[in-house]
Formats: sequence, structure tokens, C-alpha cells
Amino acid sequence: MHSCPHTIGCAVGGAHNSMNIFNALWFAIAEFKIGLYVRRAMTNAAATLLNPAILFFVLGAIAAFVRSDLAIPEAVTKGLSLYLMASIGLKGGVAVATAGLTGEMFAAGAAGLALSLLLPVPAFVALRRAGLGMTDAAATAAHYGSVSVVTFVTGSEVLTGQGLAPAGYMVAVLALMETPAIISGLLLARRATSHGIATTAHTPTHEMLREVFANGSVMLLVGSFAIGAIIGKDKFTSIAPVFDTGFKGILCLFLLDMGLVAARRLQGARLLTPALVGLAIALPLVNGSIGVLVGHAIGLDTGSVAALGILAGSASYIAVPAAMRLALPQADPGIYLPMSLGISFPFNIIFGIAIYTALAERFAA
Amino acid sequence: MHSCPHTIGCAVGGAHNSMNIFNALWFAIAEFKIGLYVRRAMTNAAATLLNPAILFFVLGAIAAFVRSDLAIPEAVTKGLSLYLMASIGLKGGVAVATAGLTGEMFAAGAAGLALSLLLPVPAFVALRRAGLGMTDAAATAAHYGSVSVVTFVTGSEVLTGQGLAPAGYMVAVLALMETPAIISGLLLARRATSHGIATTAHTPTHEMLREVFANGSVMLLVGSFAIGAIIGKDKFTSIAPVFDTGFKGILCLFLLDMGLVAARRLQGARLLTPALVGLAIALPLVNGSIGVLVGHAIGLDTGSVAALGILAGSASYIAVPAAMRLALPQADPGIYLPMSLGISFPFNIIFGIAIYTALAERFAA
Amino acid sequence: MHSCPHTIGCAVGGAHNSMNIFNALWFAIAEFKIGLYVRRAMTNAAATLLNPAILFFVLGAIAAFVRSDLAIPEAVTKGLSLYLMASIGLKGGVAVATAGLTGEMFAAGAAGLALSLLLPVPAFVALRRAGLGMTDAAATAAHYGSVSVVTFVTGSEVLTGQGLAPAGYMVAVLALMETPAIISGLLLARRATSHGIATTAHTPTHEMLREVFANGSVMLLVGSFAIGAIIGKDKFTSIAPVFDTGFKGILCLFLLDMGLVAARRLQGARLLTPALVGLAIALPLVNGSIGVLVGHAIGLDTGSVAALGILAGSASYIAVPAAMRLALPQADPGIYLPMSLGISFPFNIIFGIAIYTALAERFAA
Amino acid sequence: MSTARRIEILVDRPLLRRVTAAADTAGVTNYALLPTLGGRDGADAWSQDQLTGATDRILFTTVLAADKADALVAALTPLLDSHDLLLTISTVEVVRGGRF
Amino acid sequence: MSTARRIEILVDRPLLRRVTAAADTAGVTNYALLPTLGGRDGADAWSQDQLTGATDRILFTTVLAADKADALVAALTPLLDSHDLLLTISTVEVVRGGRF
Amino acid sequence: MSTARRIEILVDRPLLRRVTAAADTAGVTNYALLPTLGGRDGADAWSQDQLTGATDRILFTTVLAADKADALVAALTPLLDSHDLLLTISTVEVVRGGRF
Ligand SMILES: Nc1ncnc2c1ncn2[C@@H]1O[C@H](COP(=O)(O)O)[C@@H](O)[C@H]1O
Ligand SMILES: Nc1ncnc2c1ncn2[C@@H]1O[C@H](COP(=O)(O)O)[C@@H](O)[C@H]1O
Ligand SMILES: Nc1ncnc2c1ncn2[C@@H]1O[C@H](COP(=O)(O)O)[C@@H](O)[C@H]1O
Ligand code: NA
Ligand code: NA
Ligand code: NA
Repeated sequence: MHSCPHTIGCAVGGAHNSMNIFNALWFAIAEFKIGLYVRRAMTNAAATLLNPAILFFVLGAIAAFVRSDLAIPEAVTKGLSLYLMASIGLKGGVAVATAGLTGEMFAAGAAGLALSLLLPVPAFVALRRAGLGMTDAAATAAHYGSVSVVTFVTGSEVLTGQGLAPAGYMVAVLALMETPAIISGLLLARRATSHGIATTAHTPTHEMLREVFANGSVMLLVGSFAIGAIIGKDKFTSIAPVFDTGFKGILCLFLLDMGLVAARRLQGARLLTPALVGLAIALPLVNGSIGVLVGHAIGLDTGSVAALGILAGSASYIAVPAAMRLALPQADPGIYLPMSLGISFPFNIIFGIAIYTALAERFAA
Repeated sequence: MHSCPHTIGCAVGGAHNSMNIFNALWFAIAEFKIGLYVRRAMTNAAATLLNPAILFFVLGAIAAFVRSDLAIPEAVTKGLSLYLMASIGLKGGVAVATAGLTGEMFAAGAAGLALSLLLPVPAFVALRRAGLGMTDAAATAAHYGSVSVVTFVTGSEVLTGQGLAPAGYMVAVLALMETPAIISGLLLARRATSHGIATTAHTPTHEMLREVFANGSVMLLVGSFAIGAIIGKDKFTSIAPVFDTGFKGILCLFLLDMGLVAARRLQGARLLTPALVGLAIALPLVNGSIGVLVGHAIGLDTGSVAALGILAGSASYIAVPAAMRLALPQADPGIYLPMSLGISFPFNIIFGIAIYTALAERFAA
Repeated sequence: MHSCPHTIGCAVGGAHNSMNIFNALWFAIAEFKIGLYVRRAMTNAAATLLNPAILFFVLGAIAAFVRSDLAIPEAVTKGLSLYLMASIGLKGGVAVATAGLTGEMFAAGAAGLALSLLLPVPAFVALRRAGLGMTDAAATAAHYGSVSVVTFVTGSEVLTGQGLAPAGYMVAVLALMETPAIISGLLLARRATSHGIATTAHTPTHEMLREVFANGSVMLLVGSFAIGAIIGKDKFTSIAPVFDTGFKGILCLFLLDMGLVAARRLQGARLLTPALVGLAIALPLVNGSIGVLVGHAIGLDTGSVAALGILAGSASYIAVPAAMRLALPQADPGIYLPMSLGISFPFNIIFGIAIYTALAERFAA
Repeated sequence: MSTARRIEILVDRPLLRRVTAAADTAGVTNYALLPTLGGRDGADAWSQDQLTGATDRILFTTVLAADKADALVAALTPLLDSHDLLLTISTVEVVRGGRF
Repeated sequence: MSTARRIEILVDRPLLRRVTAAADTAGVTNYALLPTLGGRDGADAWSQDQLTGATDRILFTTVLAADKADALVAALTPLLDSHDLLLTISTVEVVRGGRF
Repeated sequence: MSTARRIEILVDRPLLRRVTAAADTAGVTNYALLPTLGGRDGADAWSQDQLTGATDRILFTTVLAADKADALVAALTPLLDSHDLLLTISTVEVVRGGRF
């Protein structure tokens, strides 16, 4: 049973063929050792790895690496992801309806907004240092400012299993953090343009604004959150068998698919340098730690602090890639997708969640 | 929370841009005031609007109106609709197996058949008066004679929630009402043809008969009903977690999609005149009232009376549109789809169900 | 209610139009009478036919035979089949985690492997006698050595309902039996080639090996089995609502689709001779009996004996057809698919499961 | 290499059976059906529509010899007229054209 | 019969709205969108991708008169340049070409 | 504008890997795969078939320069023969054909 982390390690290792894997590992280990929370993170990681959903993720990754023909239809994947968003939206809304509006909630929202807007800036600088051009750096930085819904969902499951359920309003924070990073990314790219280095496509501004505000996943998260808040705990019971009881099982099937998707994305990657691989691990660690610090500073409960760390540490693969394809077509998806989806996403699922949680617990202690 | 009706009102209003919305509203309000059951209908409507499934419908409509890219894959939509049909079929059959065959059941079946065959006739006359050509009027009239499975399903949920669960055999009535209206519509169009005004396509009769009798949704409804009747209550328990416990949650996801579909159908509408918009509200109200009267006259229980009203008031968007596309290609889907799916369907979901129920309760009192 | 077997009989009969249906029936009846277990098989078959999942299978077949337009999207079908595999894999693994490793388990695995490798040989001889060419006979024989996941799943449900739940490790046996028959089929075809009669396509060996070992369904079955074994009974409870409670209902929807698929496959069949139709029934009966004998000989419990009979008697329609299309393109899918999917599969679902179970019980007595 | 005709028709799903029946009549036994996501047709937007089936369209496509192509066009003409469908023909080179 | 142009563009899903907007500008009111399963584009593999939407591509296809074809190409040129898209034109015969 | 070749092959899903491998061999790095819903091929009806995967077919399509087209045809010939596939070639005009 303890061979599982090893298995995924080998599998992932098998992928960045010609890349310097030691470099990547070095980054990971170096970061891993920082702080006193290593042991707790290890325990958390072991517990995480015995979570059936995570094991399905690992199974999907293995299947992709042995080039199995296992495949889940895109329509089913999309359907499952919509279900997950509706479900966490509803549950968050019901929780807020029960707890009422609190000052914490607005503080967390403001913090999330600020993180999404600002985190791309240091990421941009680091990515430039790692050798990316202006446009690629800006597009990739936007991914790291935004968030991954599935990382949050998986993190919530893990936290709840440890008695650290994050507050219901964290779903609203998730929705708030989805898109501001897109604006930051575009501003960074435009600043670059004005220096004559890159050109952004002439995407009409109203197109971009719709992309940002009427984004499907934001609408579904916010809408379900509102519905949950309207109907409250009592009326939720009638739909709870689907949206609550079934949640963990469905998450297993979805993470099986995400394992396939993430590993295949990594296999196709030809443009990743060791430095970029390192950053795809370092950025989550740094951003996640910042998220935990901020959450602690504004006085959230331990579960919510960990959740804010998970959000800050996660990288978007839904709202941002499509927006970048539209507005920054010169940015190469062969860079930002393997980094966010192929490396940072699995890193967060397998290690990151445990690390940010351990850090949050340490601050709480 | 009371802003919800307003929200959808604005959203729907936002759609028929250049159409005279006041005209439409006038129709609605005038009809709404008829009778003494207004207050009860209002209370019912408020209760309906706090139903999570209806709220998801509203969310879908809002997303479509702000031109969000929220989209549910067609394959998932279709899968969910098959699930809903199998589920109500099974539950109806199980109920009949428990209650046994009754005279009411046959009376309700005969009434449903007659309504489906005859309701297209006055609808045809009204649609002609509203300025439609022979073929368009016949095709549209057929939609209003037939029924909407989702309106029935939603209505059953709402009725059950109010302790007015319709009888199990109403599912069979639903299946019976799906297709006779197609025959009426074609006869109306052929009568027109013999006057030299329109030409129906030379669709082989056996093609049309299969369309009518081997229609997929009819087969699934009747087949599941038969299976439910065969297995009975005891054997149903083993599959109840999927077909019963999960029903309300799945309905939420399906109505989210129907909100998107209905609102997008309305957005694309360019051919609707104010008179047609008015009829898309008036026909459900008139047909629904007729359904309630007939159900009361043949002595059904209150829940079943309301259900027959809902069936008569609903307009098809499954069996009929495809049949019309085949047999009356000159009829413009740009008229009958926005009317049935874009206006009558949401009207029935949000107001109609509550109105027919209030009417049925008034008769019962 | 007793008209159901009749109904499907007529429906299936309606399909092989010009084929000699009496011939086929003769085979079935002759085999059916052999042994003393007829009465028990009849009782079992009646019980089977009142199973809602089987009734949905019959409904699907009827819909296909009346040429209804009822259709389930391919993506949904695929999604449901992945769910079923993950679910039986998990449940098998959990059962093994509870029961521990036993000698029986390895005996059953070895028996399954041997059956999958060897059963194609007599099948090949019989198919040659029935007039098939070398390549077609080899490809078809491979199908009968391999197994049908859905037949196993349905059989497990039926057995469990009769208090004869097969051992958890039978899922691993199922996975083991999926692909060895492919190798036997190719060897049989190659032997034919060396006699100058058929030519196999120059499929690279590593392609074939991946087809065999990294086959998607094998990976998912084995992977879920491993996950079930790792997490054990306690952690399974959190995902049991999806993977256990929901199983029977989902199986109904899937078998509805399989009824459509099987019947449509039979309708399209133009190459089946009466002898091939007879073999499509005789091969399951003979192989299933061999499976029961072997299971009894190695000392498995009654449920597992029946399950091994079901596995041996079933014919693949997942792993093998795709492999044959790749490696033996001269083999005609118009022969092996109607035989395995159109005849043997429904025969096993409706009669075979009951027969192998009765035989297993007789041996146990 | 040899040349052949490629014929394409964008057909409403409810009419598909009639198009394939016309292919049968014309002795055309090779064709492929491609799905569509949607599009526009004059004033109407249409879309993949598995729910109502009414506005779903399918691209019927076939590669065939010139004489068969003429037979197919002849068999389809009534349907093209009554249901207002568009049929396009182009010439393609075919590798392994022995079958034509 | 008459001849017409057939234009095809393989377009990233996020750009689809801009292509159909260009069609509107050019007065092109008939087109069909076909789904893709994936493919390769130089070094990058792309695939049907309903999840992120970023690497999904759609085949925009239209059959139209020669002058409309020129107008469409003109309306699309900025997008072809900025987003590096490929546009192909071929000539097809059209049955029931009265509309062209 | 310039001209290019458009090649299409309707390929059984189990063979797809071998077709894309042939494209690799021929140095063809741009192609798109389109799904099909089904069709007929002589006596056999085939259909979208995600379940067994055996009768599913995919339309491999590419737009490329004439010399690359010849290389691709050469690389595919063994497969066309052993698995009885049909390959069509047509000539198209390309806008932004700088890359050819
Ligand atoms: N390259 C192609 N492009 C479009 N359709 C094709 C192509 N190849 C085959 N088809 C279609 O698929 C049918 C069956 O193909 P085949 O079995 O290979 O002859 C052909 O008759 C065509 O209609
Ligand atoms: N055979 C065809 N091949 C490709 N596209 C087609 C074909 N027929 C129609 N279309 C597309 O579908 C649009 C609408 O077709 P229609 O409404 O029949 O004019 C046409 O403008 C084309 O873009
Ligand atoms: N108009 C088109 N029709 C068919 N296939 C196309 C078309 N445009 C692009 N493709 C295919 O998609 C591949 C990648 O396109 P691109 O990346 O734009 O060069 C091309 O090599 C073609 O195979
Ligand atoms: Na982030
Ligand atoms: Na009606
Ligand atoms: Na077997």
C-alpha cells in the first residue's frame, strides 16, 4: 500500500524524459523541508494518498503513462465537472444560510480578490527569469493567480475528512478568484506590448469582459451558491442524495479522468525546461504559503486558512486557458497547459493540499 | 428572495427586444386575474419559486441571457432526459401495481387522448387569427395538443411536495398524449392543402406511423411503466436509490440545462410577433384550464386533476418538433420552437403549474 | 408477466429473417434438456426475468426491433460502462481486503487464464466446421475465449439476489480472462497463415501487446480492484452511495442500452447462417458448462462456481473486437459481432446465467 | 489513382432515414455520416439538438463513381426540393480506386 | 447545377464567436460547424477539450457564391493573421443552386 | 493564395494510431481528426461505437503541400492495402499559404 506514492513518482518521472528530473526533485525537496511542519505534512500526505479519490487520480495517471486506451468521453467529463461545481456551490450556500453573513466572509472575499490580482506579478517575474518571453510569461502567470476548482474540491474533501471543513463562503471566494488574474495577465502582456515586444490580438474589450464575468464556471458556482443560500438547509435535504451523498463517489470518477488528462498533457509537453518544471512546483508552494499567511492574518478558522492556501496555490485550467487562447494567441498553450495541468495540478492534489493544511495547522497551534 | 420572479421577468423581457412586451404581459395579467383562485396561485407560485429545481431553471435562463458560455453537453442532456422518463415511468407503474386497475385510469386515458387530438383545433384557429399561414399554424397547434415531459415531471414534484401526488397512471396518460396531436396537426395541414394553400411533403405513411407509435420517448415511458407494474413495490426498492431518491437532484441539473435551452431558443427568435407571444401564454392557460375542467368532470382526485391540467397546458418539444420537421418541412421551426420551448415552457414551469394546481384545488373545495 | 420470454423470443425471431430459426431453437432446446437441472434452471430463468435490469434489457431489444428511434448517446453508454467496471472492481477489492488472500483465489485465477487461452481452440474447430474461413473462425473463437463484463455484472447481481454472491476475487479473474484469448486467436490465425490460407496484417508486436495488457477495461478493472483492496471496507463506506447503492439502478439504464445495441447488431446481420446462429448458442452452453466443471473441480464456493461458468460462457464485445479489427482486418466484424453481441450476449443474459447457476447448484448438492 | 465524385448533403436528422433510403435506391452502399455542432441557415440558427431532435443536422458524405453520383442525385432530387436541402459535388482523386 | 465555393477554417473554440461575427459582417448567413476529436498542429497535439475549452477546435464550413467568398476572406483576414489560422477554398458543384 | 492538397482517410478507430504513425514517418505534422456517427460500407452498417471501439470510424484529414502529400500516400500504402482503406485527395486554395 505504501508503494503508491512511489508508483506515481515513477510514472510522472517517466514523462519528462529528457528533462532534468533531479532538478525538479531538488526544488520539491528543498521547499518541502522548509519549516517545521514537514512531519505533519508527511502524515497528511499519507492520509491523502489513502483517499479513494486520490487513488483514482493516480490510477488515471498510470493508465496514461502506460499508454492505455482508457478514455472517458469529453461529454461525461464536462458533465461531471458541472455536477461538482453545482454541488460545492449549493453546499457553500446552504452553509452560509445557516451561519449568516459574517465579517470574515467579506475579509476572505477581499483577500481572495487581492491574491488573484496580485499573485501573477511575482509569478511573471519568475517566469521571465526562467526564460519565457513576455507573452508566454504573462499568460502563464495568469494561470497561477487564478484557481483550480478540482483542487479546491479535493482539498475540501480531505479537510472535511480531518474535521477541518472550510467555511461555506470559501466557495464564493473560489468563484471570486477565478477571473481577476486574467485581467492581471492581460495588463502584464500589454505593458510588455507597449515596450514593443509582444502584440496582443485585437480582442474586443466586451468579448474579454464577458469571458471574465459571464464565464460559465463562475456563473454556475455563484448561481448554485445563491440557490443554496435561498433554499437553506431544510429544502436542501430533498436534493442532498445527489448533491451531498453522491459527491465523494462522483469525485472518484472525475479524478480518474483528471489523472488521465493531466498525465497526457505532460506526455505531450516538449517545451518544458527544467526551470519551468521547477517553477510549476515552486509557484504553488510559494503562492499556497502566501495564501495561508493571508488567511491566518485576517483571522479565518483553520480549515478556511488551509482552503485559502489551497486556492492560492492552485493553478487554473478552466477559465484562464480559454481566455488566453482568445486574447493572447501568441502565448503557447504548449507551455501553460503542461505547467498548470500537467505538473502543478497533480503536485497540489498529491502533496500541496497536505502541505498547506499542515502549514495552516501550525499557525493555528 | 422575492426578487427571483422579478429576475426572470427581466431576463425574459430582455429577450423579445423589439416585441411588444406589454401586450404579452397584458395577456398574462388579464388571464391571471380571472377567477377567484388568484391568491392561492400566488402562494403556490411563491412556493414553486423556492423549489431548488425551479431555481436552477432560472439560473440557466439568466446565464443564457447574459450570454454566458455555460453549456451542458448534448449527450448529457439527452442522458438526463432518458433518466427522468425511465424514472417517472417506473414510479407510475409501481403505483399502479399497488393500486390496481381502476375505472378512473381508463377515463383519464380516454380524456388525455381526446385532449391531445382536439386541443390543436382551437389552437389552429387562434394561430391563424394571429397571422400564421396554414402550415405554420397546423404545426404549432400540434405542439400545444401534445405534452411536455419535463413540465409534467416538474409539476409532479411540486404537487407531491404539497401532498397532492397525482395517481400513478397519469404517466400512462402522459405517454398517450404525446403523439395523437401529431395526427391532428397533419390533418389540419392536409385540409389546408386540399384548399391549394400549402403542400405537405410526401412523407411515406409508414414513416409517419413509426414516428408516432415507435417514438423513443413514448416507448421509454410506456416500457418503464410496464416494468414498474411488473416488478411492483418490493423489487423496486433495490433500484429506488437511483430512480427515486436521486430524482429531485437530477431534475435540478436537467432544469438548469432546460433554462439555458429555453432562453437561447428565445434569443434566436426573430419571427415572433406580439400576438404570437401572447398566444404562447394564452394557449397554455386556456388548455390547462380545459384540462382541469375535464379532469374534474371525470372525477379524478385533486392531484390528478392538476396533473391533467398541467399536461393539457404544456406544449411538446420532443415528439412533435421532429415529426413536423419531417412531415411539414414548410413549417418554420423558427416559429413553433420559440413559442413552445422559449415561452410556453418557462411560463408553465414558473407560473402555469401553480395556476392549474390552484384551479384544481378550487374545484375540489 | 409470463409473456416476457415469449416477447423477446418473437422479437429476436423477427430478426434473422431468412435464417432457419427452428435450427437455432433446436440447438437451444436440445442443450436445455441435457441434465437434471432443467427445472431449477426454469425457476431461475423466471426469477431472472423479473429482475428490473433484465426487463430493461428486453425493453431495449423490443424498441430496436420495432425500429424505434430510442437511442442513448454513445458518450453516456461509455460513461455507464466505465462506472460499472469501477464499481465491480472496487467491490471485489474490498471483499478481498476483508477475506484476505486465499489459495482458492490463485486457483481461480489460474483456471480463468487457462480457460481464456484454451476455449478458443475447440470453438475454432466448431466454427470451421460451420463453414467459416480460417481468419473469421480464429477471430470469432477469440471472442468466445474472452469474457463479457456486463454478463458477469448481471450474473453477479442475480447470484447475489439468490444469496449466492460470488467471491470478491472473481473480479480479478474476470480481468485476467479478458485478453489471453486474443493471443490464442492470433496464434490460430497465424497457424492458418503458415498454411498459406490467410494473411494477418503486419501489426507491430508492441502494438498488440499494449492492446492486450494496457487495454482500458483491464486497467480500470484491475486498478479499481487494487483501490478497493487498499482502502478496505471502512473507507469504502464514504463512496458506497455511488458505487454500491446506485449500482442496480445504473445497471438498468445500461442494460436498456445493451438491449438496443444487441438487437440492432442482430438486425444488421446478413452473414449469419443457421449453423452460426446455433453455435452462438451452443458455444456459451458448452463453455459455460466447462467453466462450472472446472470451478467445481478446484473447489470454489457455489456462487463462484456459477460465476466462473458465466465468465467461460460469455463472449467478449469490448477488448476482443477492437483487437481483431487491428490485427486481423480480413476477419469480418459482420460475423463476430452479431454472434457475440447479437445472439450469445442476450442468450446469456436471459437464459445462460440461470442455466450455469442451476448447474453449479446441482454440483454443490 | 483514379477520380471519383464526392457528394455532401447537410440533412435534418428527422430526414436522415429518407436520404439513406434514397442512397439504397441508387445502389450507393458506401457513405459516412458526420455530426455537426450547429450553424446558421439564413435567419435561423440551428444546433446540435439531441433533446428535441428537430434542429439537429447531419452531414451525409459519400465518395463514389460518376455514374453512381448521377443516380444518387436523381434519387435525391424530390427530397432536395420538398425539404430545401443543398447538395454539393466535387471531384477527388482516389488512391486504391480499384473499387470504382 | 452551378458552381460555388466551399470555405473551411479550423478554429479554436475560444475564437469561434469572432469567426461567426466576421461571417455576419460579410453577409454570410449559411454555415455549419463540425466537431473535431483532436489532431496535431506542428509540435502541439490538441484534442477535443470540453473541460478547459482551450485546445478544442471546430471546423467552420460554408458553401457560398464566389463574391461572398471573397467578402468572407476579407472579413477574416485580420483574424487569420493574429491567430494564425488556415483557411482553405475549393470549388464545388451545387445542385439546386438557385440560391446562389 | 496558393494551392495545397487535402487528404482524407476514413479510418477504423483501432487503426488510428497506425495512420498517425505513418503521418509522423512522412513528416506530416498538421492534421485534424473528425468524429463520425456511422455509415455503411458495402454490406456492413457501422456506427459510432465507443463501447466496443470496433466499428467506430474517424475521418483523418490534412491540408498539406503536394510533395508532403506524396510522402504521406507512400507511407500509408501498406495500411491502405492490408486494411482496405480509401484515401481521397483534392486540390484546395489556401489563404495564408506562406507555410506551404
Ligand atoms: N476521405 C473521405 N472523405 C469523405 N468521405 C469518405 C472518405 N473516405 C471514405 N468516405 C466515406 O465513407 C464511405 C465508406 O468508405 P470505404 O468503406 O472506405 O469505402 C465512402 O463511401 C465515403 O462516403
Ligand atoms: N454539402 C455540404 N458540405 C459542407 N457544408 C455544407 C454542405 N451543405 C451545406 N453546408 C453548410 O451548411 C450551410 C447551410 O446549408 P443550407 O441551409 O442547406 O444552405 C451551408 O451554407 C454550408 O455552409
Ligand atoms: N479548412 C480545413 N479543412 C480541413 N482540414 C483542415 C482545415 N484547416 C486545417 N485543417 C487541418 O488541420 C490541420 C491543422 O491546421 P493548422 O494548424 O491551422 O495548420 C491542418 O493541417 C489540416 O489537416
Ligand atoms: Na492560484
Ligand atoms: Na398540451
Ligand atoms: Na468466454
